[in-house]
Amino acid sequence: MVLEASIKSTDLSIGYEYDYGILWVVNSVNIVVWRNTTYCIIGESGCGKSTLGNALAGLLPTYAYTNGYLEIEGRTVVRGDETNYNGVRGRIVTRIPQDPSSALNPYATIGEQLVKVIEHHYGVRENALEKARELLKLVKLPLEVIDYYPHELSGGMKQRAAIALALAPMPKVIVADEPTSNLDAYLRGVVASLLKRVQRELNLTLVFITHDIALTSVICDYIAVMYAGTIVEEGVSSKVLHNPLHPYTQLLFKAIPKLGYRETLSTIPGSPPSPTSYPEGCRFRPRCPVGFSECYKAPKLIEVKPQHKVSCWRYA
Amino acid sequence: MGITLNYVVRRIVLSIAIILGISIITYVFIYLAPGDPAYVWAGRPRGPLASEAIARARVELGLDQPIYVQFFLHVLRFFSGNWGLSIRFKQSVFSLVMRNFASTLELLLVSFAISIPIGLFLGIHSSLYRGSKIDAAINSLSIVLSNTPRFWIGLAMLLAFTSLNIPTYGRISDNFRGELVERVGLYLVDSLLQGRLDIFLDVLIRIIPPALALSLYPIGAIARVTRISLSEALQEEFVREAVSLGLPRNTVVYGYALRGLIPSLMQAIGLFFSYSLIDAMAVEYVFGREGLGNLLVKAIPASDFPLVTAALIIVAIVYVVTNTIADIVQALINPRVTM
Amino acid sequence: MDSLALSINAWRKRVTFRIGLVITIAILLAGVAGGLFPLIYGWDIGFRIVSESFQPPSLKHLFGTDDLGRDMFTRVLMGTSRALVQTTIVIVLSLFIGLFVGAITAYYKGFIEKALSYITELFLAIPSILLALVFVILFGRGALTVSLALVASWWSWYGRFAYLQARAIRDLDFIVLAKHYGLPGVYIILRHIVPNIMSPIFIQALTDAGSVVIELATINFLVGVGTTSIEEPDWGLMLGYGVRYVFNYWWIPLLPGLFIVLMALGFALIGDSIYEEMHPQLKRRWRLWF
Amino acid sequence: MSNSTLLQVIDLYVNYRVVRKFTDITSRVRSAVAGVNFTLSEGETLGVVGGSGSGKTTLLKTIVGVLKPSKGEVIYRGVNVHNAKGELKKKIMAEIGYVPQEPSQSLDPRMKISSSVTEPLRALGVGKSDRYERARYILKVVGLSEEVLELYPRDLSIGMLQRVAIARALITKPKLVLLDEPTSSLDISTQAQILNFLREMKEVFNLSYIIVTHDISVASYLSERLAVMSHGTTIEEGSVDEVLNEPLHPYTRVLIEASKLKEIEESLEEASAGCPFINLCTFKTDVCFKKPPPQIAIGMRRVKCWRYSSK
Repeated sequence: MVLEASIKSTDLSIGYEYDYGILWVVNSVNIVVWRNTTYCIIGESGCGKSTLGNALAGLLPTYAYTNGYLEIEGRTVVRGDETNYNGVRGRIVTRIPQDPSSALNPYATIGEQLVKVIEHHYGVRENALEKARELLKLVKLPLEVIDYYPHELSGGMKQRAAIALALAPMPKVIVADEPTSNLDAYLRGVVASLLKRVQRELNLTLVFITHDIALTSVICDYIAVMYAGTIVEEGVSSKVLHNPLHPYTQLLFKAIPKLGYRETLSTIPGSPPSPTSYPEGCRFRPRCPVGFSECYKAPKLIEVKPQHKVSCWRYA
Repeated sequence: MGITLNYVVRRIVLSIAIILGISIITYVFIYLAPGDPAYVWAGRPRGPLASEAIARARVELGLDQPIYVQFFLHVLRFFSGNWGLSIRFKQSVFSLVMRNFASTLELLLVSFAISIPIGLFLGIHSSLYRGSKIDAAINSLSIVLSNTPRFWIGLAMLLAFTSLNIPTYGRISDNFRGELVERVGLYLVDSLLQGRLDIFLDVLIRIIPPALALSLYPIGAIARVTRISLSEALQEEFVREAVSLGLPRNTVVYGYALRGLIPSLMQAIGLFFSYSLIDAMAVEYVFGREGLGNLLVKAIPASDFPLVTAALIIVAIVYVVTNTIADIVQALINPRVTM
Repeated sequence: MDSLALSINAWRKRVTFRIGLVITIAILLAGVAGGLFPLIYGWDIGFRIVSESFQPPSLKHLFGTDDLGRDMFTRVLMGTSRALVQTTIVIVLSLFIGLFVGAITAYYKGFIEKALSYITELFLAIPSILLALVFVILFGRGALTVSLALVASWWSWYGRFAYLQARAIRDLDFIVLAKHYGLPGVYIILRHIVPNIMSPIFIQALTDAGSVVIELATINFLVGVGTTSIEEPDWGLMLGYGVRYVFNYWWIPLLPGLFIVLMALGFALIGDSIYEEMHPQLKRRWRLWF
Repeated sequence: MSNSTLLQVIDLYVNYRVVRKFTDITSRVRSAVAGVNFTLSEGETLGVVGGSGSGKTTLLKTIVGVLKPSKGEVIYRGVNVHNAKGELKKKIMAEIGYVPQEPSQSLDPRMKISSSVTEPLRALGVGKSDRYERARYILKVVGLSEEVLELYPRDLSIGMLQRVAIARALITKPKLVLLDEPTSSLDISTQAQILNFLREMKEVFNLSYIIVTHDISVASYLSERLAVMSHGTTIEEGSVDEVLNEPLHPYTRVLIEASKLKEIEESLEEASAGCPFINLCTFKTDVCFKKPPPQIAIGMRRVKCWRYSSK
């Protein structure tokens, strides 16, 4: 099977206007996401993963600045400081929101919202309702939900409804931005399995953004680890999860409490830097236990093992 | 299972309670007012039979009763539309006030028919282009508009239109006054009902300048409220979601963001409407139109307290009614209403 | 401290703030001048006949003279200091009452909340002009009476605003916890609720100063109860009195109105610029994601 | 002494009224907490696991006395928390600390950290200098420098805010601290710091915790006993090892499976008149569809499931 690129970025940087110029929160990201795979971006809050997700979904506000290239399904959406998502947003890429209770229109029933989207993209009035029912069936929601307002649904049901809505325009790429935070382990697993099944059934490309590392092993084919606006490690999920190379990834995995594990957790000293004061060179240097003099220069993301890239001088 | 009073019922009960509260204040007002109402009622009698006539009037008015009975009678009369006789005009206060109120209402309705679309248009576009020069211009304009005294602008307009020989003084030309048959009380409607286009045009020309002067405040205020609340609504997550689904701009702005704002905008407009009543009275006075304003200006020097209170109670009732309607509509539209 | 930083930002970035500040300072100076006139030129300066009546505006009489031949500009300046004092009384007192009534309404859930919010609603419904008349009957005519009457009506506006603000924060954890520790209601209202709700209400009050001026002028324009005699140099009264001359001597009713506009505008521009600074979502250049 | 009972929660119900649509004439009573029972010994930690909407925050707020129960009792060292008055109440308040969910909301943004942290002492009537001395001491214990006292919440990171919130709960020398989602708003690396810190505090002050969280691994890291909560009630309770190794309830089982990163069966979410977990269960019988299951005690464990009722 030949892998085709669905998303391809070259030196993509994204920044926001603030009081003293431009604050670059995503720096020189080079990623390739293959078609019909699940690609996870993990990282702590403030590392730029949501901004990257917004760039993929075409939701960057106009006060955002861009640099580099981003291609989605063969369409160039970002070229230098120009962005053009016309015909891409909705038709090709949609997004699953973080908090479905604020992302569903509170003034319309689930059915109305689905029908509006289907009608806009496919314009078949009679079939729209039929299609909406199919979508609900796909995400395993009872059909009477079609007449419910969002506030009448439980948390898990809202998230399913939001997934149905994101599938309604029949996109090729779906960006899921932390869709499982605040759900319990069971519902988190359910939503992840649902997404995985939908991705397989509909041949979608799924970009899954999360800080929940445990979840990624369930659904991901590829994993990218972000730290302070850069991707520090990327590769096939089994390799990254079981044999992490970057010191940050290694420490991060050790800091997660595991079920039944009672030993004292190891911690990463210090706290993540803010975009206003990224350290020079390797951005993990001030917190890194194994850093050396090379680290004052910025490392590049290089393939050190097959399908496993890392940006660290120790492997250069 | 607990029984809850329906929201609509509760809102109506509350507004009746507020009107009752206002009637208490008016009672206090009339009670405190200088002069003896019985003396006035008896027609300011003089001579040997005066004290007898006053005593009779006192019984007729129930002034010989204890104070709580008097108050009860007052409330009863208040709600049955018996608001006494005007001292200055020697007519029923109720019919006098109602006739003049129709004129004020007509002016207000015309001015809001002008200001609602303009205000909404300005507010929506200001918020869509916020941070830009258009936004700054619209915002400054709405601040200037809502902070100019309406009666003063009215005065300037009166002067301007009159020097251009456009008749704007008064509500209707004297020639037509006898010819118009009053049915609804709103001359614009009455003239059309009668099929007299010439009267309609005359009334329209005379109503436009004061209505324009009056609409300055609501235009500015509606534009500002719309701008602020729409800017907030456009930040909401479900609007972003609609954008991410590829829905077109108009659907997102009007169908998603603005739809949720309708109740609160209605409430705000209701508030501006009742605030504009006092302005309407002042503008009316400037343009020499009959109405509550002119009534008030004539009634106060004559110490015509029943008339003054009645005219002002109308203002309060309009406030309560518009707010109640806006609240109820809000509850009807918004599925999220909780109690 | 916060508001100072906001004001500095507003000054740096907003032309409207600078215009508003210049206008307000000019009005304040005019008010001071108007207040000093009687001290310098004697108590009857506003009533003195200085020239022939109905003189059009000239260098000697900037705003012309009125029907009795009094200098309009002097009278307008005196009206300015009067309006400033009245506006300050109305805004400060109603802000104070409204803030605390609103905070109390929201803090004590249950009966007190219901009762106080109905009372607030009731006062919102009563036209200020009616209250002004009631107060005039109770306490006699005069500027102070009408100012207090306006307070009696105006506070309800801030009362409701403060109530809505306080209701939004009363269930936040820090207030729930303070209540749970057993701290007295007065402490919680003063230390937690009021400091957290006051800044938007302060800005609203600053913006509202213009409306107060206009409202005062409207009341005096219509019924003139805010003055003890028709001679007093009050803006509203001067305009109301001048209406009859509008066709022949336009400056008599129209020129004093300029000052009302300026004063209302000055406060509104300042308040609005600070409001804009406080709400970044209004500040950003932003055209949706299209 | 260490085995004596510290807290007893007996058949606790917390109801609230809902009006579904504004046109409804009647309101329905729903229970946020519906029949919770557990006993906590001194020095013991209970982890309560449940998703959003399971009533866990309401449970904590009721135990601490912020909310009033509709039915049932919370007994702290033989005293009913909700009936205590005067000095006794103050004593109980001082001995039960509470750390709310959002550190950014639990501190007044317009108040200096020093005033916020000493608030519980102010309520107890402690003098000003004593309060500050105690605040300095407690900040040192939680690993923050003294300068923090003069700062405002906006100057601190969210992890530091959480430490301050915990410091405030500890300032009255409590025996029991209730933690509402102590790590859900934190990053992974900060989460580990706070979890280790909570363990340390427990040893230093010989504390008991009740930790409410949606993350079963966080709960099991800190606790000796585990309660699984759903639909307002604790469906299973027992020691951590028992519950993790041998879950009795189907919901507990899927929770653990999900945390062990196995792909799990999706199911329709539908609450029936009977047991709400029918869709998860492979042992369902007729009675499961009709009546909600009772609570059944098996040794030191408790479970709500019809399957164990015959035993």
